[in-house]
Amino acid sequence: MKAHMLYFARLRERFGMADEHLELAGTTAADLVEQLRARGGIWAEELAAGRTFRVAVNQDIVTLDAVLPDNAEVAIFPPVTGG
Amino acid sequence: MKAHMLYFARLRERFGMADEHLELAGTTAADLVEQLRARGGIWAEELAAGRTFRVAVNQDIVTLDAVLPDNAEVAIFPPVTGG
Amino acid sequence: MVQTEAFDLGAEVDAMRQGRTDIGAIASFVGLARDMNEGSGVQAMTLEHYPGMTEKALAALVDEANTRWALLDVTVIHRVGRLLPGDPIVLVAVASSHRGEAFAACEFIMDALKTRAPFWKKEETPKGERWVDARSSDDTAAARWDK
Amino acid sequence: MVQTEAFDLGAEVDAMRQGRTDIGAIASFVGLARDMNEGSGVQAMTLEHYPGMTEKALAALVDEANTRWALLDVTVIHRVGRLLPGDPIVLVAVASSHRGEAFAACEFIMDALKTRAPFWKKEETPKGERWVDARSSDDTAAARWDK
Repeated sequence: MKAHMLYFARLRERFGMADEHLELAGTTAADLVEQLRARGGIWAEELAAGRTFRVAVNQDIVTLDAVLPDNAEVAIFPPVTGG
Repeated sequence: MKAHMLYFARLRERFGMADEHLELAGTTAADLVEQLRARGGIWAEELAAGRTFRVAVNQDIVTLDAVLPDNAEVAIFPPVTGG
Repeated sequence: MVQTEAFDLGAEVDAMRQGRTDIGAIASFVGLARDMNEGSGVQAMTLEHYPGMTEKALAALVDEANTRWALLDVTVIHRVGRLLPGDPIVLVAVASSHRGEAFAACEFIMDALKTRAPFWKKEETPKGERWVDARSSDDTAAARWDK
Repeated sequence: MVQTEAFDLGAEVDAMRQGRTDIGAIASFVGLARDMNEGSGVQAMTLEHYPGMTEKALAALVDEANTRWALLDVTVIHRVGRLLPGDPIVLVAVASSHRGEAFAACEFIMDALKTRAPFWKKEETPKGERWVDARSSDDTAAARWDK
């Protein structure tokens, strides 16, 4: 299972990348977040359990129990502040 | 006690006049309305107890118990329908 | 505030924000003459008002809005005279730091104007002329703001 | 719907009403960049968004508004890129037969946009750059519309 990751705003800056391609170890959004946290450093810090971030799969916001389809576009970003 | 009467919209058309000068027989807005009703005909009809109309004294809406100052500008008109 | 000529929403709102950087929100409303009312076609309408009291009533509405909310600017324009379907009748624009106050004040002014400002509409329909009756829905809308 | 260029409120509203006579009410909102936020001066801001999802999210908001209220037309424009204090950021305009629906839908779209559309603001202040934090007041405003 592959995913195309996108990062926006503060998270894009902290992670030092706007996107990357990942081979997924698990099946849900929670598994994916755990996989990124396991990188340690800024990833563990920004995606820690107490931090607020949003996950969108194929451009729809999902909860962490969402199952990821193959080749999903998965975005992780801070709460939105437009308007 | 004198009053300068103004009539607007449907009432102006029904009464056949936009304004007139009156010598008041009483002291309140209710007395004034009674004085006009006593003319009979269209006046009695349009100002009958069940009909809805507004009275403004010197350009402020008042209730019928309002005491009229001398030389007041007194307007009688239907409920407003602007905007 | 009361005029026979058309108004320009864009120009009015631009005038509000020109040269200032403290406005975060401008809520505005334009009321237009419709071709249909209470089931019959409207070919034109004529707006009558009470000169003098109109200005006083509109100024009182704006004062009350300024008391209830923190506003930076308010514009109210109401047309009178003969108007055709599609013509703009009334404009209310409210500037504030925050959107909640701008929206609330703009809607309050429109609701209060409908019941407190001395304007009357006469419609021309295929069956002849008729004065528009006040709507109980307007009283209900205005009463929402009573505390 | 998403653009870097400025928009023209007057032109957008005129385009809505042009050639039609069934619109009775147009409620509109313009959000502007302020020179002050959370107590410090803002010299400029940059708006980032998620291309693709933004358009999808805005279209979903408009669809939801059309389901909830009887609307005749809706326009939503959101700018991205670098903006200065006083610059317009977002425009929402809603046309309906009646004003209550136009106001409600316009405010709903703004409230929902603030929490559901993927835009992020970064401010330039005398102390450096900072990403704007989401406001709990925006969540509260958006939650008003939940049934």
